[in-house]
Amino acid sequence: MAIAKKKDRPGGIPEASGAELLNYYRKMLLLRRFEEKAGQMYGMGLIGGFCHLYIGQEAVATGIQSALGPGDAVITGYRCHAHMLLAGSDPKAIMAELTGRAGGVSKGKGGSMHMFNRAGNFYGGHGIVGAQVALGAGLAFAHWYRGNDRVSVSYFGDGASNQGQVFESFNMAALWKLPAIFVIENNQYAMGTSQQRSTAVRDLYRRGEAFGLEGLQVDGMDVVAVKATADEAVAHCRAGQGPIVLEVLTYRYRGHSMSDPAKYRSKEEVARVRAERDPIERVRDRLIEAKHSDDEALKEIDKELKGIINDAAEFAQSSPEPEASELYTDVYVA
Amino acid sequence: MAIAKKKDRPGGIPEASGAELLNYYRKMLLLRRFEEKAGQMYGMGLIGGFCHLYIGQEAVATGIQSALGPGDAVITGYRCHAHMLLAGSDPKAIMAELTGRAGGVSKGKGGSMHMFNRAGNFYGGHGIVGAQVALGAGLAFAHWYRGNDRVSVSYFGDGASNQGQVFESFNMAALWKLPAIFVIENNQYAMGTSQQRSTAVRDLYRRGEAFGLEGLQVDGMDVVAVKATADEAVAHCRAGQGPIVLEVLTYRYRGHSMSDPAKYRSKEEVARVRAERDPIERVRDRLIEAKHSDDEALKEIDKELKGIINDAAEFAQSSPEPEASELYTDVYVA
Amino acid sequence: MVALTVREALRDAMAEEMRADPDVFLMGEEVAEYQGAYKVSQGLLQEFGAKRVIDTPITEMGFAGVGTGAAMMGLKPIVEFMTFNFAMQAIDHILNSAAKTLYMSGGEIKCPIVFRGPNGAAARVAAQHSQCYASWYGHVPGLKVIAPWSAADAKGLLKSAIRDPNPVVFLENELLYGQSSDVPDGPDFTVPIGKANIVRQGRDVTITAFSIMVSKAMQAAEKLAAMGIDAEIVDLRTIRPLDGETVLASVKKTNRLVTCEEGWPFAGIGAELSALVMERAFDHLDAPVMRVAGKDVPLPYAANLEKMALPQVDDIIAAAKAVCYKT
Amino acid sequence: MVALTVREALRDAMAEEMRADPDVFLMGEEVAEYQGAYKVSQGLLQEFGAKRVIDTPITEMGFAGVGTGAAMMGLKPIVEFMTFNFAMQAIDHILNSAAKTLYMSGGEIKCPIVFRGPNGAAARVAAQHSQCYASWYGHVPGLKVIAPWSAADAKGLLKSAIRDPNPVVFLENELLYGQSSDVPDGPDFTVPIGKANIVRQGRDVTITAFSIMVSKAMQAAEKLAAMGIDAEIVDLRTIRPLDGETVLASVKKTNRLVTCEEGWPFAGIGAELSALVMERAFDHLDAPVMRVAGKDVPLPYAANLEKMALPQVDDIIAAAKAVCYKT
Ligand SMILES: Cc1ncc(C[n+]2csc(CCOP(=O)(O)OP(=O)(O)O)c2C)c(N)n1
Ligand SMILES: Cc1ncc(C[n+]2csc(CCOP(=O)(O)OP(=O)(O)O)c2C)c(N)n1
Ligand SMILES: [Mg+2]
Ligand SMILES: [Mg+2]
Repeated sequence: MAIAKKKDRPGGIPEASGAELLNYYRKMLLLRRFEEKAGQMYGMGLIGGFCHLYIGQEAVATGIQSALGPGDAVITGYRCHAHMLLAGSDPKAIMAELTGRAGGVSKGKGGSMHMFNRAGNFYGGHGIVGAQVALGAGLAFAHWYRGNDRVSVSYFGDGASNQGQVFESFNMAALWKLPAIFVIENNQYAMGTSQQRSTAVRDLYRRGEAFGLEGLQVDGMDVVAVKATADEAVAHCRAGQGPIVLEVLTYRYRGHSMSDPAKYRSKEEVARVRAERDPIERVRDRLIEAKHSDDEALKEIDKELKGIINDAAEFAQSSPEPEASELYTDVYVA
Repeated sequence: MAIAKKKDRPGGIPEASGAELLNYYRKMLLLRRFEEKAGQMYGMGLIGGFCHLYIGQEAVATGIQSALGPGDAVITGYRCHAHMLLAGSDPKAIMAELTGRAGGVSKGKGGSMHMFNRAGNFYGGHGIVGAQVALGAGLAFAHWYRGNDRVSVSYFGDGASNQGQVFESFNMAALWKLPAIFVIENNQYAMGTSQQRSTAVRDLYRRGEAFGLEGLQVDGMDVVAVKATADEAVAHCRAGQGPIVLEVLTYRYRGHSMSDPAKYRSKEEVARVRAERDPIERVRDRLIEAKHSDDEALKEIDKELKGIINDAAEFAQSSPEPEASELYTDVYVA
Repeated sequence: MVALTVREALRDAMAEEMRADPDVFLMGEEVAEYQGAYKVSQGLLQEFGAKRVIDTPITEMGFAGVGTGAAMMGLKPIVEFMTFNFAMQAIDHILNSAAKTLYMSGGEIKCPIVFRGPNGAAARVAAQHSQCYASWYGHVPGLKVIAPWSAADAKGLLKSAIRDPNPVVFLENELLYGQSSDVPDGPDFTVPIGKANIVRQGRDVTITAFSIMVSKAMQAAEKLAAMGIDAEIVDLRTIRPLDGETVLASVKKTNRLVTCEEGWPFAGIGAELSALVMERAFDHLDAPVMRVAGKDVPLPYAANLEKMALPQVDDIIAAAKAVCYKT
Repeated sequence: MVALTVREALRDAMAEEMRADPDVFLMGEEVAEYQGAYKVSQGLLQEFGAKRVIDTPITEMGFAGVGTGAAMMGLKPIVEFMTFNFAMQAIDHILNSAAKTLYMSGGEIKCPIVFRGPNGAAARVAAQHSQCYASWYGHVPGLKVIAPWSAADAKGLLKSAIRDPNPVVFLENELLYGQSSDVPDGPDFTVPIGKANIVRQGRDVTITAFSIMVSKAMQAAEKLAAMGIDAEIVDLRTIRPLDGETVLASVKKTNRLVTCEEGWPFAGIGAELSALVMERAFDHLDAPVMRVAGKDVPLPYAANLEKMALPQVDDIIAAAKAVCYKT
């Protein structure tokens, strides 16, 4: 039986090439610029309901998605804009979903928490904490049933990791040796509940021990480390060794959702993480240090991305509201 | 953080006195004779619905209940006749519940699976697999809230130990240090599902590891060992050390319920356990070996118990059906 | 035609659809090696193997989620609940993950899944094991809800449910499993979802029922006939989408309606039918619609109380006489 | 009298009952340090401490079970669900453990527990976060179900719920939390469970509503008055036990009924009321009862669709005019 293990990989992360680093930089910056714009638009009343930003956590999805191949399935909770972008969805259509317009990825019917991209193998975007874990085990089940070597990745939070169905999913995945990677995005808070107030044992990579699931833990503010650890997890699954837990230590800079003032932690705490651990800055520093790039070139990327995001924001405001007739479509497949 | 540990206590079980052994013998035999009679009466059509017998598992509840004191709360699933008897309920009223009569402990409204005894601190008797675990954590919560040193014992099966709410309960109990003893009656089968077909890791005393719960494992066919291990668990809780898992290895001789022909295991398997591990025979052998008692005296006990059971069966058949007006009572507390 | 029990009909429906479509599989507690807690999946493991007939641990929420996730990826799971009482543990997935996702995704994600198992009261299994969920699931857009009575409908509707691209809740009845009736032969036979069936023609009063209550309504109709009341019995078969047209047409003919269900009355299927007829056939009514339903109490275990709690043939007769103003 | 928001009224109700009875405590996600996800428990942690105001992990099934177990032992838990959508994970305990146990135990085990939290649609939170559970819980014997509108009722009914020895489902509405109205002063004020309230007297048509729909019904009534239709508005307040007598008396006066609810129509509260009036005031009806309800679709996110999906003032006006045969 496998025992959960913590992998810090001191000095053991393979260095990434300049091209890889640039790729990560570009992707993470896209996510951040997108979320910043979404935050602004929420502030302007253009986005309604709940809106959960991914700012601070960019290295997690970026690193993990980079380890996946075509056909690998992905699912997450309501904090899903980043995963949509990485699945290849058009920023325009994502932003238009946030504004609830006809051009949105879900035709404006789902909003911020409910977005999907079948072609990109992204299965949502789910509002019920923990539900995506069993659904994600189901995606892994489908691969297993079809006998291919594809994996499924289910992202969920430290708070979600206390939900009972997570353990039910671990058990079934272990029993049937499903190719399921359970990624716990441990950003230390579940809304206002810091992790130590929600569980007696904070080592979430050990969550699957009772069912023999191996567990890995990685610094989620280091995209290169995340990618390397994800590679390991993917290889484990592709080799038919069954499910694996991957705890990624990360941090969200903003409130839980746009309506959360986040008074349960100090400004200093947030400032410290931003200053010392920011995943984008870290890659930026590496790029410049190793002379893979320079200030100028990186500014150029930023400018380009901002253009994409501005176009998305534009589209999201000009796209019309859904037709009234849409009220009654998609209740059933005809 | 406590690590789950297996305790076989090789040679380490304190020997029980003659009086204690006789007490166990009497209790376990009462449970068995009761269940045998219930089985007969089911066969005669006097009992309806589901009827789950405890035969083979007598040492579990007997050993554990012997470690409890006044005010300690107990809860279990549908296999609850034994727990009712040990809580001090009148065998007549239990049997009359099985026949659905006015003299039943639940006035005939609950049946075999739904029996309670508040005075005896027994909180049922629940038909939904796993529900009693969260409810039992709630009983422990009440002790904790009231600041007394009482414990709660939640019994559940190997099958039930896969239910998500079990883990949710573990987590809360650990977080709040509730005096909760989680007793897994591992009888190796959940209906027709043998344990290895329901989980990848069979060491159920380790089920709470992810939340830091200590775990003990004990031979559930040896009432003295069960009692000694339960003493340890109770002491742990009373000392304010929080919850603990107790895996008790046992076996049921009959089908899952009276309607289960139990074709999923061989007759030999059952016969072997009966011959080699029967909890009542083991105490009987000890009693006689150590000359605490003899054949004659034990027969006398059996005769007496059979008398009690026959009276119960008699009562259960002569007690009238509930009054029609009872249909509408107890829906609400007036 | 061939005489089958409802149990066999359900099994045959699954087997035929599994033969026809490799994406169809069955999962649930005791469905494989045990051959089903109520033997509905008899022989399926032997024919289709352990990858398509899957025993799950006792983790309803988990395996309902696993099934739903697999369906999102295009498989066609049949998820058996040992009884629908245990589906309460999984109901979040049935609604929030399965029923609402097509809509929330603007049509992107389909969820072709069937949730099936016995619903309502069996014999003497008391309150926690006896609930009828017809009105709960019927309440929810995005779901289709079926509750067959005859063996033919059990087979034909289960086949339609498995082929349906939407999530379907398929409510069986344990006491009907052993009942035999004629079923059309061959794998092409299906029954359309959403169509009620007039199982007895009559002029004087319409009686709606579904699942086991159809048996009781039929018995009532026979006795009513002897009293000179000619009842028309509508077997609803599908709860959602409800075939209001058939019920309304019948009521417009008989001008009287008695609704029957085993579940609790408050906001039940009878309430819905009464409101429907109120809205769309008010002027055709010669008497107010009457509801026959389970008593408004948790189901008791005692034999006499259980019988009182569940609607009986005599209750239907009394209601039919009342709406016909006969004493 | 003192003007309070519904939010403050609910908080005061809990605080007063906690002061009066040490067995009362509050548990749920974010109820303590965060002061409630919607700030309903503001100040309670500070006054009562961490043993009586308890933050739980995100484990609805688990903590609903813990609360229910504690109630069986005589404590009086208030279990907050962040919204009732998440109570679907816990619904087995609400029904099978809490609602049915008194009956199954022949009166031996009481379960004095309150399950409370926002129910129904908030603003733009889409399908998974917007369901109305009034008819589901209303369906179930053993539960009491409350859905207040005014601040006074919110306070008085929550106090009654906490004192009630039975399990109570208390359905709040997030959009009402900020609404102010007058509340009688002092800790002795309570409102009895099971009594509807006529919040506007009228002669021409009875309009029933509960929770936020009362606001919309009141607005509709004003506009109807301008059109010469004098509407009587019945705030149901309690869904179970439903105060049928008050509704029937009103209908016997106005001879017309429009029911309003935000939930889906099928087997909803309107269906129940329509069936009730059908059964007990048929001859008093001058027009068929009309239901105003949410559209039969999962709630969409888009602002325009959301508005169309939810029943609006104009829908009530149209229905009232229709039953009054005015165009
Ligand atoms: C079943 C359920 N319970 C509660 C909520 C409300 N809720 C939404 S997000 C959240 C916190 C989740 O925290 P975590 O899992 O750590 O994820 P993070 O938001 O940090 O990404 C809560 C309590 C919900 N959506 N679903
Ligand atoms: C939630 C739920 N799922 C399924 C069932 C049906 N069921 C009753 S007992 C049982 C097996 C339980 O096995 P185990 O937990 O090992 O206890 P044992 O019967 O061996 O004492 C099952 C599946 C149920 N009652 N509740
Ligand atoms: Mg978190
Ligand atoms: Mg077992």
